[in-house]
Amino acid sequence: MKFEINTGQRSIEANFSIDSNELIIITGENELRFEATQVQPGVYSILMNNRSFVAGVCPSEANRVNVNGTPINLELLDAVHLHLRELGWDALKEVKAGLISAQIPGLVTKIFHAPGDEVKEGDPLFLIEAMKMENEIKSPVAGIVKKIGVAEGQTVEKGTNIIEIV
Amino acid sequence: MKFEINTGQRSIEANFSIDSNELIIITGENELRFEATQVQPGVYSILMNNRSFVAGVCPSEANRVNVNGTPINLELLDAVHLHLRELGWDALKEVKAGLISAQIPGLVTKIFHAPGDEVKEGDPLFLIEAMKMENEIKSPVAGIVKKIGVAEGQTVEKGTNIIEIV
Amino acid sequence: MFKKILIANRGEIALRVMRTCRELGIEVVAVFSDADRTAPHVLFADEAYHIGPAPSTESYLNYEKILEVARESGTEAIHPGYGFLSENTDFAREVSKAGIVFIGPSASAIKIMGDKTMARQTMLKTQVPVVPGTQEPIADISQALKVAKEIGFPVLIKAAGGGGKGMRIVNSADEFEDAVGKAERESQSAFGDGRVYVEKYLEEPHHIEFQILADAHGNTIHLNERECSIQRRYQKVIEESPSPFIDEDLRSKMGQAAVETAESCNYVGAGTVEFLVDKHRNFYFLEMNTRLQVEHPVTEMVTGIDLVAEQIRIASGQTLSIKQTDICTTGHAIECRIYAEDAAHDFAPSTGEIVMLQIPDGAGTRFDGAIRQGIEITPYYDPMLGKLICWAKDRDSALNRSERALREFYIGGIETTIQFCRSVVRHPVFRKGTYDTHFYTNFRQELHADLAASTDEILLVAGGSLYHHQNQIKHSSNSSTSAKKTRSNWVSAQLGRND
Amino acid sequence: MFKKILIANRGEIALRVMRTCRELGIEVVAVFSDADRTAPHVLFADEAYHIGPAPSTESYLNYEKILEVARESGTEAIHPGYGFLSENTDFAREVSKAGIVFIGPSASAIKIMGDKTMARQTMLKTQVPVVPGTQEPIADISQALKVAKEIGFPVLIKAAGGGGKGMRIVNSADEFEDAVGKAERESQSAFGDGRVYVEKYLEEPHHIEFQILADAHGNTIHLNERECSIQRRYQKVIEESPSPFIDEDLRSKMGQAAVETAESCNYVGAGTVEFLVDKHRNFYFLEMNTRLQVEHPVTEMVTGIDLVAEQIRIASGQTLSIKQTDICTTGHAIECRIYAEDAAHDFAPSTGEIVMLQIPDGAGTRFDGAIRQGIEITPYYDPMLGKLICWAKDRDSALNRSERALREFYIGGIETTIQFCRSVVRHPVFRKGTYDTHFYTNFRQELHADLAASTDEILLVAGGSLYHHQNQIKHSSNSSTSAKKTRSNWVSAQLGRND
Repeated sequence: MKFEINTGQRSIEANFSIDSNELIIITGENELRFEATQVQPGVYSILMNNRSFVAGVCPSEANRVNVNGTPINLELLDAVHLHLRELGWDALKEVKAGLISAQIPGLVTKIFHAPGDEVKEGDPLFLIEAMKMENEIKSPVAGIVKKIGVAEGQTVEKGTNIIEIV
Repeated sequence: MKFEINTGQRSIEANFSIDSNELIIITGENELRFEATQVQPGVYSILMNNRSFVAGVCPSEANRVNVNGTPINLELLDAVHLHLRELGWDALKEVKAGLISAQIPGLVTKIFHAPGDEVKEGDPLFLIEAMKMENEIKSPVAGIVKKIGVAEGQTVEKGTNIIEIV
Repeated sequence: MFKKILIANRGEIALRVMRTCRELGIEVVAVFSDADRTAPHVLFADEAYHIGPAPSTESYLNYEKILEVARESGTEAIHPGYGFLSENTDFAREVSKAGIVFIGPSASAIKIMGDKTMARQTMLKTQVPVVPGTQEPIADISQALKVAKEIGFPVLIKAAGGGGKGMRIVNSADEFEDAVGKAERESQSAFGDGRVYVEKYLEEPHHIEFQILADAHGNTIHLNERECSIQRRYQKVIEESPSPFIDEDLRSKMGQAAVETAESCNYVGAGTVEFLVDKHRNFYFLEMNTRLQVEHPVTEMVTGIDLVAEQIRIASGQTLSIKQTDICTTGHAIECRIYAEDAAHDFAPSTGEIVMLQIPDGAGTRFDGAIRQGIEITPYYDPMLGKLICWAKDRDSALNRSERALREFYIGGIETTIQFCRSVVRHPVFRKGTYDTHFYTNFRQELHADLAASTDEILLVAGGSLYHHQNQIKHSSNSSTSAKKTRSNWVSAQLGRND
Repeated sequence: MFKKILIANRGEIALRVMRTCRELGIEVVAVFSDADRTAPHVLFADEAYHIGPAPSTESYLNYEKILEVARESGTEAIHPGYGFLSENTDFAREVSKAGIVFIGPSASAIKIMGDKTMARQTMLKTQVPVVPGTQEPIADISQALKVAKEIGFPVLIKAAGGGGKGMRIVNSADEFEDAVGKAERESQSAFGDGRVYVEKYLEEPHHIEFQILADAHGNTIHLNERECSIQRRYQKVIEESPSPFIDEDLRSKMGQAAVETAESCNYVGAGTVEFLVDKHRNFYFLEMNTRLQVEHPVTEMVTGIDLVAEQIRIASGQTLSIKQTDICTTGHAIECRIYAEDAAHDFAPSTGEIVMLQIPDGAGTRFDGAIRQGIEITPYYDPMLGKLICWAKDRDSALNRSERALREFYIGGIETTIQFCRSVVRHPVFRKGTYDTHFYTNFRQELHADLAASTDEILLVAGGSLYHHQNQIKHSSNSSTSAKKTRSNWVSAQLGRND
């Protein structure tokens, strides 16, 4: 099956096929034999043409893989997605927009906007305090604040929706 | 509930009762508050009157507990067992007799006896090779060999019955 | 010597202190919050006492409760570690009142050095240089300009409110008035306090600190320097000893100044005197930390001296067993701080379960940490997981060893600064040893680009792993086989193959 | 310098060698059997190749296959570690024939020192003393008695078949004939070979070995001794350097003998010359090991020299960078071997999953191992899990550090020798440093009693834990809650409590 591996900055096309316990990856003129064995749930020992890697799939973010310690954000786009994109749909943009939730559990100490405010990409949205540090969360998109989900001073769990921007 | 903790060499009597998340252990004139929290399956952090221990329950041997690294073989005898013992039944002897199985996986290189042989306690029964070493298994009881479960040269799993002595 | 010590702390420093106690034959008492019932320091200790809920204000900062535990357990001395109560004068005083030894300096020394103004005033009475500048906020612009001219341009204008905001470098007299005005307005809007100070601007400054030891019998020595110029968000990331910038002559002068600083407040115990050193090798007193420092292990590695053991000996009233002339250093040590942070996302804290852990080891490789596979990293406390300290016979070998150990370090399930430290350690300027406190600001983009750099090979491994993972999960949820079962099948398939 | 090295080994020594390679900027190639697909050495390596089924005869000893991998991967040199192929002359020869560098001595040096008789004959041509005795089995009893009288009583009668069986100490001439007869009969029934030798009996012998390094340019040096007298079943358990028994004068004499031994077979590389030393401080050549020794880290810790790096430099043709006069040792190092064995049951091998792992760390604490939480210890290979090496400024501190680290070491799920090592380290005779090779035999009962000793407190903890475990399991199987779920509930209950 044809896939595109896309990090936002760069992309590479490859064809994946399964041959018993190996994955055959064809990219350009190279054919690679990829074999994964689970070490711990979500952590794999990879041998790709006998090169050894440890790859960890991030439990909280589906599209983040840590290879030999380096975190890589990527989209694995199959033929259907690639076709959709040709029709103008952008998977990477899609995931960025909409709801902004707490990426970490903590205390929301400050919210900079009220519903109806216009925000630019990169504008500070709110402050969340965790592990003795204050973290400023910036807007990933430009738009209008539609809804604020929490009040200042509220403790939130990871994933709690804070602000919706449309 | 009344219990006897018995290692074969020594024993101690104690009364166990549950008080919310603690176990109250009364032994002689002492009352101890015992609290266990699981660290990994079968491994507990113990606080007993605020003294800290790590206790591991052996996955393969039900009556072996490792406390701060020291392995302790023990019987935990409840009131029923204690009463049975007064009537002449010996729980510790009971578990020793009968079937002798492989304590480790390996290769059975030599069996010293045939069915019908008389063996004394401490007589060598068979050799099992594992991790480059030969291990001589001695008889825990005196008796007559009733049955041999494997042949010389056979590879066995842990727990495979090798010899039955009656 | 004490028989029992309570460690009023958690995490790596609690373990660090306990290790030395046990080597000295001293029993250790741990305290823990709700979040730390099975934390490494609890499992390690001889005794452990619950002191309250997870937030530190209700547990590790609750000193009445900690004193209660100290009394109940028959503790003879309390080691505060760093952070939490370690520089709290009330705590130090209350501990002493309770007839328990506080392992640290006197409450008065903590107080003097804990207050920046008081510390500066104390230092002005000594021979130790402080950064030249106005000691009071600017009231009169012409008076301020006069001071600026005395100091010599460039000068720095600093907000009374602190932090980096409102800070301004002024290169000549004619820019001065305008710059002060701007700084005042910025400071007013940021802190609601428009007052500003004038201070000498230090070019290419280094953050260099000296470890000192002082006993109660009037003996004070220093154990050479630590170079701590690799910082981000005013927080140290990598430290080393010796400093690649300091020569023997400067070392000796600064060491003498550090000793004089400690003597100026009748310091007893282990402490750290921090200096700024400019590119002309002028040095200025910055502050004194009246406790054990996070980065103390680099000094231990090059001197062979156990600083916690020395703290305990001093606290028990013993005379220093070493003289200044006994201090001799061997080789080079580098410390990398490993935080539970996502370097790629502005160092946001990362929480969750450590699903896999491989801590580097081997010759000259020390990890002072408090983590374990299966443990949950909670948002309640400092995100530092531990410190990797690599020692080798010279700086190049120590760099190579650090890079090897960082490559070997695997923490699965959460994000950490392991790779960020690797990017620093292999950066040509760091390797050359010609960096200053501007290093992170200057090379920020390069460092993050290096961190994000991925070859086609790495991308394919990432893509293949994701594909494999998703298909395995799909497969496993379809057939409702557990993860464990899936693994066994997979391994069996492996075992069966025959090349 | 090499760009890529293959390590023809597994376990801790494979990791140990890889660490140094990576610090030297050399890529590492691992080989693995079916049982080791996810073993630490595979995860650590840059490349990894499957070489066969689990039994070592079909994988780690299959040198044709390993050579094939070396060629395929473009390896420039092969490090054999210890055990497996490290002392196999055919392998050393085949590697060289393939144009690959064998990191070790020449095949001829391996051959000479690998054959006890050849080694002894070689040594008789030098000034190095060997244990006096007959070189051929006893043919004529009167001739043998003559030799025995020359040697001086007590003498030892040893079976040609080897091992401990048939061995006899003879204290005087009139016991001699009778003893030889008995030994012959015992040896005949044990090995089917009745031939016996006569040898000097060494009183209170010490097993002392010297580390040597020799380059291809005629330079040979020694790196002082390791004391290896703590053994059981002829296997070393604890080693230390320096030896508490050896003085400077003897060290220098034995070091010279070790260098002469290496030179006698034109040795190139790292090697170890083993000696027996009796209570009168007479020393005798025992054998030479032509490879890296398990216990090499104690030498590294006191000398600061990376022996694997030296091996690689020598193999690449470089001249030794250090002279004999450069060798200077600091402090004291003790190594404890951690085996997957049940000390309480005659050191039977223990297999299974490591369900929990806490490896000791901190200043002067090194663990050379190859284990991980969740890994399965299989019955296929050597049961050594790794080696704990503790260094400190003197022997007492190193003993305290070892005891602390062993207490901190937790391996759950299998039995290990951690506690046995603790019993040795705190035994008064070991602490005093007055032990010899009879230590284990002499104090066996005391050591095992110490190991089995349990206070009422420990018994109650064990009983309470068993009760808690059984009730938790009962509860969990009744309500069909998973272990994970049970834990969460339990922890929640904990978190909720408020003292």
